Amino acid sequence: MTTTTVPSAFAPSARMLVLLRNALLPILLVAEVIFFTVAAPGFLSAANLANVVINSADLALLAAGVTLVVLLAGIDVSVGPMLGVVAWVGATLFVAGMPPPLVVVISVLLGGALGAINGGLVVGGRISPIITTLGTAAIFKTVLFILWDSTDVFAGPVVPALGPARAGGVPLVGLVVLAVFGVLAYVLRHRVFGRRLFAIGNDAEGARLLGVPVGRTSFAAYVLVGALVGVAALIYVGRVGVVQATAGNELTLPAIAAVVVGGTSILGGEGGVLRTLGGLAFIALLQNGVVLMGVPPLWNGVLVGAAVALAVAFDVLTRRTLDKRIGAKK
Amino acid sequence: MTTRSDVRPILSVSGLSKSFGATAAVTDVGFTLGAGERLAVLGENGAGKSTLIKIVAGVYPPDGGEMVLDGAPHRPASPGTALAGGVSVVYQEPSFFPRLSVLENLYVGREPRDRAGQVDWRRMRGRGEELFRRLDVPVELLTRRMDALSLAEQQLALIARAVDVEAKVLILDEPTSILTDAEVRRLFLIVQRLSEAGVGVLYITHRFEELEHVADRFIVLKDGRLAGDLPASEADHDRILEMMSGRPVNAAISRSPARPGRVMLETSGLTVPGAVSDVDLTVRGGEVVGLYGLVGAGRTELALTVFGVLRPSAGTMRVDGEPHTPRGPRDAMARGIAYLPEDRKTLGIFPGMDTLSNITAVKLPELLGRLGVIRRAEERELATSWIDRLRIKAPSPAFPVTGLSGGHQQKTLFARQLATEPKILILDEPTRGIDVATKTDIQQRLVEVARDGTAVLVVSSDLPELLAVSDRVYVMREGRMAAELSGDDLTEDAVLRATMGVHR
Amino acid sequence: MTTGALPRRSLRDRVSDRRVFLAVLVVALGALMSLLSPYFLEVGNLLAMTQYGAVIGLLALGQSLVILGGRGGIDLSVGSALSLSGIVMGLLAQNLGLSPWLAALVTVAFGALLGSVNGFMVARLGLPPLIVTLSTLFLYGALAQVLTHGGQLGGFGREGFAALGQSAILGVPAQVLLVLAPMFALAIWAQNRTALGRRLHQIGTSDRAAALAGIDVNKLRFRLYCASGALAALGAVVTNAWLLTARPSAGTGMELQAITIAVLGGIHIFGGRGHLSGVLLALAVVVVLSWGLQLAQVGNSVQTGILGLVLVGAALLNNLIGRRASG
Amino acid sequence: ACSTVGGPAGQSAAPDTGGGEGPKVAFVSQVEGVPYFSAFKEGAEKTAQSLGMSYTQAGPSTADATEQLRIFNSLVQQGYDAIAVSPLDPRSMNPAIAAARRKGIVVITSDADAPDSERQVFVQQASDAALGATVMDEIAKAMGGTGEYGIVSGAADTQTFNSWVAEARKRQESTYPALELVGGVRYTTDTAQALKEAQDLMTAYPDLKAIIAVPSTAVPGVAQAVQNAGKAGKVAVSGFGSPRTARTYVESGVMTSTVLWDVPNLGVLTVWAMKQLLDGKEFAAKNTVPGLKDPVEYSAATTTLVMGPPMVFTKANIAQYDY
Ligand SMILES: Nc1ncnc2c1ncn2[C@@H]1O[C@H](COP(=O)(O)OP(=O)(O)OP(=O)(O)O)[C@@H](O)[C@H]1O
Ligand SMILES: Nc1ncnc2c1ncn2[C@@H]1O[C@H](COP(=O)(O)OP(=O)(O)OP(=O)(O)O)[C@@H](O)[C@H]1O
Ligand SMILES: [Mg+2]
Ligand SMILES: [Mg+2]
Repeated sequence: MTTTTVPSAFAPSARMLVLLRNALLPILLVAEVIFFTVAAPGFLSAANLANVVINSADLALLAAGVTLVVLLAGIDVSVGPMLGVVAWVGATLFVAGMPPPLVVVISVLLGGALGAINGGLVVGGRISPIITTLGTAAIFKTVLFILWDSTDVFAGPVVPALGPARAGGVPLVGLVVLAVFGVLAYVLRHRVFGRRLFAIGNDAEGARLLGVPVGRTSFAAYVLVGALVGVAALIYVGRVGVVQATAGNELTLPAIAAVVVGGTSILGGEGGVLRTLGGLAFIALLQNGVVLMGVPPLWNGVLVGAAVALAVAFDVLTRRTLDKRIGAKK
Repeated sequence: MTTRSDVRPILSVSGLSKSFGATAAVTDVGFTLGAGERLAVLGENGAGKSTLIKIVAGVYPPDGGEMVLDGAPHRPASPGTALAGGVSVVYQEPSFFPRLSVLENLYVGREPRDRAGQVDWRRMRGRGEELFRRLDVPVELLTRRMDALSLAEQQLALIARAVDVEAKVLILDEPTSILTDAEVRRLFLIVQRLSEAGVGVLYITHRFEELEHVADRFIVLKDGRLAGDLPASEADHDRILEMMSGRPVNAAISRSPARPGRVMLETSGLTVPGAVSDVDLTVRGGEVVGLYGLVGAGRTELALTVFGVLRPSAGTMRVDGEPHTPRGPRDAMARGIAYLPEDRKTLGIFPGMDTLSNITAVKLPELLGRLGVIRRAEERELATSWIDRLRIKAPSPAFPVTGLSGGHQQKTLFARQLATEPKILILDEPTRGIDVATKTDIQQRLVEVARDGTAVLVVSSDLPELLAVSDRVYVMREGRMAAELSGDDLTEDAVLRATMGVHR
Repeated sequence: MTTGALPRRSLRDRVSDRRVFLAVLVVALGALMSLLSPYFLEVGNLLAMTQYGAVIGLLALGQSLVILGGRGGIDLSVGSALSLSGIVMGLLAQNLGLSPWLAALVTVAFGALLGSVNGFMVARLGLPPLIVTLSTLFLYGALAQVLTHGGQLGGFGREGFAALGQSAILGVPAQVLLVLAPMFALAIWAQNRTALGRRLHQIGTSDRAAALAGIDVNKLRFRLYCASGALAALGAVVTNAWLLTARPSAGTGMELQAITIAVLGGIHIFGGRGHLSGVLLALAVVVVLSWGLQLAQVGNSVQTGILGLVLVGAALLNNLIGRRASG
Repeated sequence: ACSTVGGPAGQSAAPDTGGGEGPKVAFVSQVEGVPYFSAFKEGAEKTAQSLGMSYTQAGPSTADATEQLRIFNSLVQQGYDAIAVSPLDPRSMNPAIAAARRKGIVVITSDADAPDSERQVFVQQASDAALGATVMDEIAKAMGGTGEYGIVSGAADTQTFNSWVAEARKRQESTYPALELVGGVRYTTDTAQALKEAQDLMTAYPDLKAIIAVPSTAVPGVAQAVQNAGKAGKVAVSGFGSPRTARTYVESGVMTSTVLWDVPNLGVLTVWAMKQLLDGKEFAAKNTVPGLKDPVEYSAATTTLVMGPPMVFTKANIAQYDY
């Protein structure tokens, strides 16, 4: 069998192009950092970067979870309200004097259980992920409202690693986030569970034909999202110090934004958590830099919206051009 | 060739039945497949072949019946358990993972692992390369994304995946419908080797000429029931045809001599980067022109360029004498060109929609009243007439197209193009998956359409078909026009020589 | 027009049709609500209730069109587009002193323009709709704030414009009778009877096949986003006539409500499947539910959760019925 | 647990249109459930009971003007005799208020006003000017009269917050010229965002000496940011938080003070005002209200009842207030 490829005399090797394709997001990030270093005083200080890390740590874990289900060609728009519920329970137990390790365990279990509700409805009830999680998001909001009962819960960090604490200027939550992303990246690439997520996200029916346990794997992914939300909830408590009626609601859209800006395909089966981390860093640094630049507050949204659109346009369009040259005709 | 009478049965089924609502797809079917035996499954479109093998593969639970696999009862709860039990399948509608690499596609669900349970990428890669080398498929393909492959390449990858599984039973559902001779022959070799190793092979095909190469025995299905079970040596085409349709069928088409008219389509120096270089071609009204070549020769791209999907980088096209520079399919259609794509799953059908609107999709502008309102009675009439004419097996025009068998989906698309009464008709693998009797019908219709003045260009990997319908044949090789054959020069041998680049 | 010899739809098909289910749900909820509150069934009240569906209904309609168009189509920017269009109308009516009627016309065109930005990026550049409309969600929302410095605008109470949002004709609120109902009627008619509707489904189920069938896929998809923007702007016009104020946060959060109504109505999230009449029924479900609960003095936050339960429960029941009926 | 279903048990479940036990009155808050409005409800409910009326309170789940209008209309529909409302958006409430008045319902505003509407009276907690000035005084005192300060406000289109901010800035310009507002007014929608804005303000302006947190959602966020940054005592925080929201931070010294009014008393006054109007009584220039210590002034020109000056809650007294 013969394939026709017409080699161009001065084309860079396909390997280089592939490399470049994957380096686009890092390049954008570097450009962003350079820009703000010049334009915004105080941006590149250790203290500021640590702040950014601390303020985005809970979001990062949510985004990691959302990545898993987006890889499955699913979605979870309930992560924000879910975080609120777990945060309330965690904070309340902690304030009531429960030993911190136990609070951590219970939060993770509770998150996992809430995730299992989503997973059960999606897998067992065969409801599409978007309907399921739109519905449970609304339910979680109400649950938190009822639990909260007009009383804010004030609580400090449950354990230092889940609060704003730093060791030698390095925020401890940053390490937690890195560890979680590292493990997830490893799982996605090197464990069968991870490979199954990709296969299902590409074609669930096809995966089923090849003996991939589609239901079980999908269910596990939603549970895992919940467990990550459980950890994120405690980070939220440690950071914000108070749980109110709408805690966490604001985090859903940014979490999804981080995933898509990172370049994980919303169609499923393509992307990964490290890309999400890049996307998150891009957005978080952008929001921070814009404030430090002294942009009038109301203009923030304009700049952030425009920058995200431009960045994605650049990323997608360049990648597409490169793909063509690599020979991935479509 | 192995003999069969003495071998132990590896798969035996009896009394299998399966209905979809009111449609009885498979009724009371039984047969036995011996270890190392190659069994062909024949039947008209919609006879229940795919349904039968899907029951064996665990996709559908049977409504009734028994299966025994290698001495043990076979009641697969899912395709996964069937696969684990040793049933490996290449389905008729290719199912793969578009955004994964070919290598990953090969090992989904059975990734090689190291002792720590990690996916062993190096071993995977090694095994993939070895597999492709063994099957004579270019190893470079392994790193490409699956959706970047041509349909035929995808099919090869899927076959590779199926044969790599250590299976007891290998099932191939029309694997050759878009492969050309060379690939087909390689596939036969693989099948033969596996059968020698004791694997039972179930092989579905509409190409009778393949029978002697791939089958020791064949069964025939008619309307879901078993209509015959014979050794391959007794394969007599007329008799098989009669078993399939229950009536005598004329397998040959009648072809009056062509009276070529004006040049309707002309390309000169046409070049599409990476696919087509410097191609000259003419098609006249009233003639059928065939286009042959190996997979990847650039035939599809040439057709897509004429149809306005691909943009040429050099060269010119003329339609009916006027320059033709389409900016998209709409322009091409406005010039009276119709194109039937080869990949019906992604380029052809509208999967969520009914058979009716799938048939009238292109014709729609002519069925509109004021304000763009569809004249529904007229539309239904049109669709029904085509359903009748091509004998599309659909319970009603409103039946979802994805509920039709593969061959009938293909007929639906065929109807879509014919309904437009084009001046230039380009068909890419038109009879893909269509049963013999209907195929003859369609071929006959093609010739008639041409004799009525239409310029017909047929891209087909089915050489006998191409020779049967074509007045002239072009052969493409690596993007270039390798030969133009007509009259007495148009022989199977000449076409194959041009294809391989062998000169007399 | 004759219907030809199409066999009647089987009972199974009818029962598993989302619309039949939703219609039953509306009636059942109505009965339940009239038990919860004696005020629910008063005729004037029933008709007046529909006014709360007008604005969100317009957004849900636009949303449904975009989702039906396929290829991951979604419009997260509808809420922000509503806010921004409302503000622009305020600037025209208050600062420029334009007639509110004229301002409304300009505003709808402006909304189409906002939609065309999405449409351009999605259809021409091929960027993912989710991310495109997420950026414009931020962008339009923020622009609305910038244009007013956070304040509010008025100037709509002139030339009888308020009647559009505040009067009733035969007991039916004008915004429903004159805006929502015609829009849905037009859309449902177009979906079922015209080539446009057919093409919408074709690009939604397979845009590559649609392109080969001669449909200008990009243009059509571009127009869907424009339509969504224009409908959002129409929502702003209604809001302004109704509340007489344009607030930069008027549409905040409405995108999720619009999506909820669309999917509850049976619009398949991957495109090409679903009926706009189902969306109308879903809108009725939401309006009946929230107004009934309001009259029963169930708190707003609790209503949110009940709506969530209905969304999930409806999908679950619908699946169950469908599965039972088909096997 | 639902705070919006008010009234004696059994009455709201099956409301009788015949009206057996005295008039039904209601209050529509800006959002439901927040401690602030819960405190309001506490005073209002008590008073309604003592005056022989049934009381209901409801509000939207987020500060959404359309939702508020819907709630208001549903109360009208249910035949309430008097309704008080704290409009999120005055203008959009006007027509609804007019319609309610036409039905013979007593309608007043409380907590926030709709000045151009047909409401019969506005019950004001304290004047915006007094509130703005008080919080500015608190901040200036903590800063020692000079330096940079920031403002973290709520949603950009909330009228009340904007006028407090405007009044505070007016006070600063006239009385504390050595103070400088940096970073503009930061608009936020929730606690977490307020936290981030405050943190970024401190990074962008390292010499920042104080932050005013305007809405009660921003109060814990800003305080937490200062605490996280380890700048308690270096960056002063004050704002308009209810004592319960601010208490942790006031007691730990992160916040110098919080400024508000006696919220339960506002509820008392509101219900009393509705009762007066239902009884067809006029307001005097100075009114003695049962349950309130000080007499309440009435301005006939603006048809406004003003409860009194704002209250400042500090470490010394904050523990006494539970709302
Ligand atoms: N999922 C389904 N739903 C409804 N009907 C179906 C379904 N699958 C198959 N059928 C029907 O069952 C019958 C047998 O179909 P099947 O696909 O087995 O035919 P086939 O022999 O493989 O035909 P072909 O040669 O065209 O591939 C057809 O009438 C078809 O319409
Ligand atoms: N713009 C396009 N739109 C749709 N399909 C395309 C487009 N460009 C290329 N293709 C696909 O590319 C493939 C080209 O296949 P290939 O390179 O094998 O050409 P070919 O010589 O026609 O092969 P074959 O011999 O199988 O017909 C086809 O499967 C076709 O579907
Ligand atoms: Mg078949
Ligand atoms: Mg081809």
